[in-house]
Amino acid sequence: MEVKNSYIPYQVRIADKTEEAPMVQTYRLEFVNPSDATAFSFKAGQFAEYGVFGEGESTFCIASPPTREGYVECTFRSSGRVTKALANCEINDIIGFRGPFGNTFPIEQWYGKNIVIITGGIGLPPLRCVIWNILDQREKFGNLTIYYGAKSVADLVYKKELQEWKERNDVNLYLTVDPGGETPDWKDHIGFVPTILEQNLPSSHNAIAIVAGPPILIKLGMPILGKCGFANNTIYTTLENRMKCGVGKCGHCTVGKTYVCKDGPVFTYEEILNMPPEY
Amino acid sequence: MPLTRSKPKTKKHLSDNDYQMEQSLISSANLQAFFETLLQSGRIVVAPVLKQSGKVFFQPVQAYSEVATDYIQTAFSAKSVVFPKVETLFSFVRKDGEITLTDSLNRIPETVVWGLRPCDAAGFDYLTEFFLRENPDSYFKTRKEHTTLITFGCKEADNACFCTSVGLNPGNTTGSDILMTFMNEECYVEIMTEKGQQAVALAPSLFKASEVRQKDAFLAKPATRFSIDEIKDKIKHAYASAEWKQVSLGCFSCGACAFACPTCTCFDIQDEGTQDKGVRLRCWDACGFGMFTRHSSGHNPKNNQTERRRQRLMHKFNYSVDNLGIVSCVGCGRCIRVCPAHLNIFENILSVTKD
Amino acid sequence: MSQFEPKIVAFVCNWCTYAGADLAGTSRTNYESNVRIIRFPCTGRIDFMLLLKAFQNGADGIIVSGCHPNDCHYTSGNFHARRRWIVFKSLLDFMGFPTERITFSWVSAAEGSKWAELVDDVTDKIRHLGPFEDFNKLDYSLINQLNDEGLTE
Amino acid sequence: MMKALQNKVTELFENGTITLMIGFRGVLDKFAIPVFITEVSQADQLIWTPACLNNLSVYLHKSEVKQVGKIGIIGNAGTLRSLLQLISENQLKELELTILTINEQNEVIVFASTEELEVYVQANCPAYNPEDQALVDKLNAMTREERWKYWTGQLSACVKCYACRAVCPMCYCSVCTVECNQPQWIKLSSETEGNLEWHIMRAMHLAGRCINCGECGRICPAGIPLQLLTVQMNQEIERAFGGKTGFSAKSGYALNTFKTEDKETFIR
Repeated sequence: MEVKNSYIPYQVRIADKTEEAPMVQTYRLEFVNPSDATAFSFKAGQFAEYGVFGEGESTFCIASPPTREGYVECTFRSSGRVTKALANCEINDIIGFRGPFGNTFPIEQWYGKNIVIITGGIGLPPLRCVIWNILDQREKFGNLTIYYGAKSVADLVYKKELQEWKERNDVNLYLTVDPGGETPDWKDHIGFVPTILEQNLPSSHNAIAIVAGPPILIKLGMPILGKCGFANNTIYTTLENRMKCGVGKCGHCTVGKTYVCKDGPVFTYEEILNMPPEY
Repeated sequence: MPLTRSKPKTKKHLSDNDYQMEQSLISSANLQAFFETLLQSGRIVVAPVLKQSGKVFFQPVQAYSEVATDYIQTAFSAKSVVFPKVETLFSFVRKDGEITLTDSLNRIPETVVWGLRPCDAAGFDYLTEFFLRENPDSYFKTRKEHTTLITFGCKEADNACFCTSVGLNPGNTTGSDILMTFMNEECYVEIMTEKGQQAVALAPSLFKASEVRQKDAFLAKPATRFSIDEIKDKIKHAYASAEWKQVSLGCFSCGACAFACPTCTCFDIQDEGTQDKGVRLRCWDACGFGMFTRHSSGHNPKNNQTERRRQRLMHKFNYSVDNLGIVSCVGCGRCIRVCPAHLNIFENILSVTKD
Repeated sequence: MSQFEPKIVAFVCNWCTYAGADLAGTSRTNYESNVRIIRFPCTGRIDFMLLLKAFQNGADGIIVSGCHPNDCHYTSGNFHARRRWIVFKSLLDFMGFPTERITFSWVSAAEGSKWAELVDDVTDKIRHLGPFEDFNKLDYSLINQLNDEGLTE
Repeated sequence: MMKALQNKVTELFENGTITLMIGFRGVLDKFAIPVFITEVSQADQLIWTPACLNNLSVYLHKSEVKQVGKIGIIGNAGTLRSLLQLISENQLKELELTILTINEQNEVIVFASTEELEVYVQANCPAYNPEDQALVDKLNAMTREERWKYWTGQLSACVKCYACRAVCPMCYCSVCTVECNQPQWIKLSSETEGNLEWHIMRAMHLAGRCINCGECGRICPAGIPLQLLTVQMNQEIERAFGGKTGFSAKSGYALNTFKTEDKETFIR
């Protein structure tokens, strides 16, 4: 049987390039040959390997929702060799795209439930895919609460969409910046995301929660949700670990016996608890 | 709401070898003729060669005289035939905005590995399980299909060998296409697979028919260090043992044990060349290195040597059992011989699993 | 067949040799154009890895030149460089690298003609030596190919 | 002789001079393996045989070892010279650790001061071992092409496991040039060209600092005689600038000082 070579990437063209925050970019990517575009499909929570030929590959989640056809978006901060090369690419440049990899958020199982989303910094892009996925079929879900914060006002990503979500009446958004990161005309909260979460505890009745972002946020956020009644298997997170192959072979992303790229990146808090603390 | 996750299909244990085909005999003199037939057949023959440093390496050879005979084990395993230290995944050229990728999967030569030990051959069996069972790896698959493994039973073992402790033995046939055992002036040949038959069919006149023979009298008897079943369930709760720190204090965090090991499969993907013309390479990597798990933000989930050495041992004796159903250590003892501090894997396993 | 035109890379210090090369230019002395000049604040800043990188990226010959001893703008840069070159040249020679392809020299800001002569000499020498292919001819076998010839007892 | 060593270590534990002893213990009656003794009861594991070849001073850089407190270390010739070179490179404060050795007359010696260590090292430890000297001379007698064929042949087998860097007490940089990928100084793949670059860089960064304990060549899994590179480097430095490494606590580092009258024959 013909084995698909999982290391040959799709070729994608950079259709749009927006600067979200200092050193943080969002790329809209379109497939170079149309047969790939039709064959390609993914679900919320999956990630991909974005490669600049000659520099290497980097791992980010697919930030655009699966309900939007014809393109995929990704948001990344330029910190290493590959992400800096990615940031220097121009519109219409061709880069490599390998994916989709990993398991998905079980969005179908959340119909009729309230959704609580807690994230920080560039933890928002993987969950933006979930948020738009929910907003595109808004009537199927209960109320949607989002807690999002960043170091400073400039570091908030998707500023236009945050504004849009604020104005919607079916989304209540707690926006915050770390103390000292606010600007004079900043009207929203000031404080770390876990403290804002503790000041406005969400109700756990018929609700699920998603926590994503830097490991410190996961380690602080999960116990708070536990305190206000969220069962361990109703709290989801997406783990970020070093990844190279994306298909569970290269060994970089292991946490105990679990391969974050193949068995994750989406895990319930219950699964995280019986994994060794190596993430 | 359990998430979708593949259940590990339990595989038969490494040492079950119920697919023996047939057996025959070849005299030691005809062995050289058989070797030369393989050479003339256009295949690349990789065999152990003794080097001035006193170590023995697998290396392509052109004549039977180069092949080393009285050695216990090679320094590196033969996995580099199917999982090379550096492998080109594809090469790319960028010309006026268009990128063309070419991979060299169609140019992989037919290879014969001569002079393997039964533990190495069992290592190939594990590699096949690991690379081909889920998300099959096309590079490994092509190389493995073009490789024939001819194994020789061990006449003697040194005190780093512990294959009998992981359910193998010096006469085990798992993974080999042909297993030969020296018996005085002759070689008892067990042909295990079609590839083995094709190799023997190149010079059928050299082989004589033979009844099934007992090999034990002609094989080495390495000491059994522990019972694998006992270790398998004790290691489940060995993660928090205080012994890990003591066991890994001597570790230098280099990659020698992982690169010499027949069953270590970790790798890194790196690009070389410029953005206009270059290659994407797959190179060996090792969980012992500090950079292996380091995020670009500097956060490192395993940032000291205790955690890294624990990952290596837990993966081989616990995680691999949960994920693939088989222990991923074949007891060849290379990691003990090659380690600069001679850290001892079975002594460490015993000390972290003692209650 | 067109004659082989060597690529020469020159690592020069900004205060003396670069100024010397500048003087050669302003006084219209013409010299071989195969040289590509890379300017450094001081010879002390020229790292030995840069020489290897130059050979890897296709250089056939290298000139490394800076201020005469005691003329260094930073007083001791060229003294440190001299020690480094002595040790590096002996290492490359010990490993069998063709060190005649690397020329070390002192050229002061006033020695425009010496610079022109140096470049002509080096280009002529490298033209005779031919292109530098030792790096591309290295074997890329996938299986360990450790060969032992040369040191047999 | 081992009983004397064990008694001395027990005595040092009891009078509180050391809380951790780094030494050797026998394993599989063939290998000598480094051991870290923290209680008096374990002192009887200590052995001293010709198989005790590891250079234990490399463990002094490990944070897990440093935090244990007052350290005792037993050293063979290579280890003692490394300790002196580390002191001269300000990596070890004067005698913050207790250094032991066993001399030819099988007596256990505990060094009271660095000067005593210098005197002992100058009297008992040869700078280069004879086999390396013979191989270096043989290589220098070969033609350039033969040496190039020899070294590229040897280095083609290097798999970049970095054991040579891991066992070297002089390789204590927090971030090694190999781990820097902006720019990618050294090719990461273990092809011959990348291996050549790596070993040239390693030899240059150890020139004038390495004390020729020979561990890098002894433990190389591919059996490459790496120690010859640094033996040649140190002999070249001795000829050109004078001075030997590892024989005094103030020997400094040849490539970060200079003399105005350094001699050379090739600069035009």
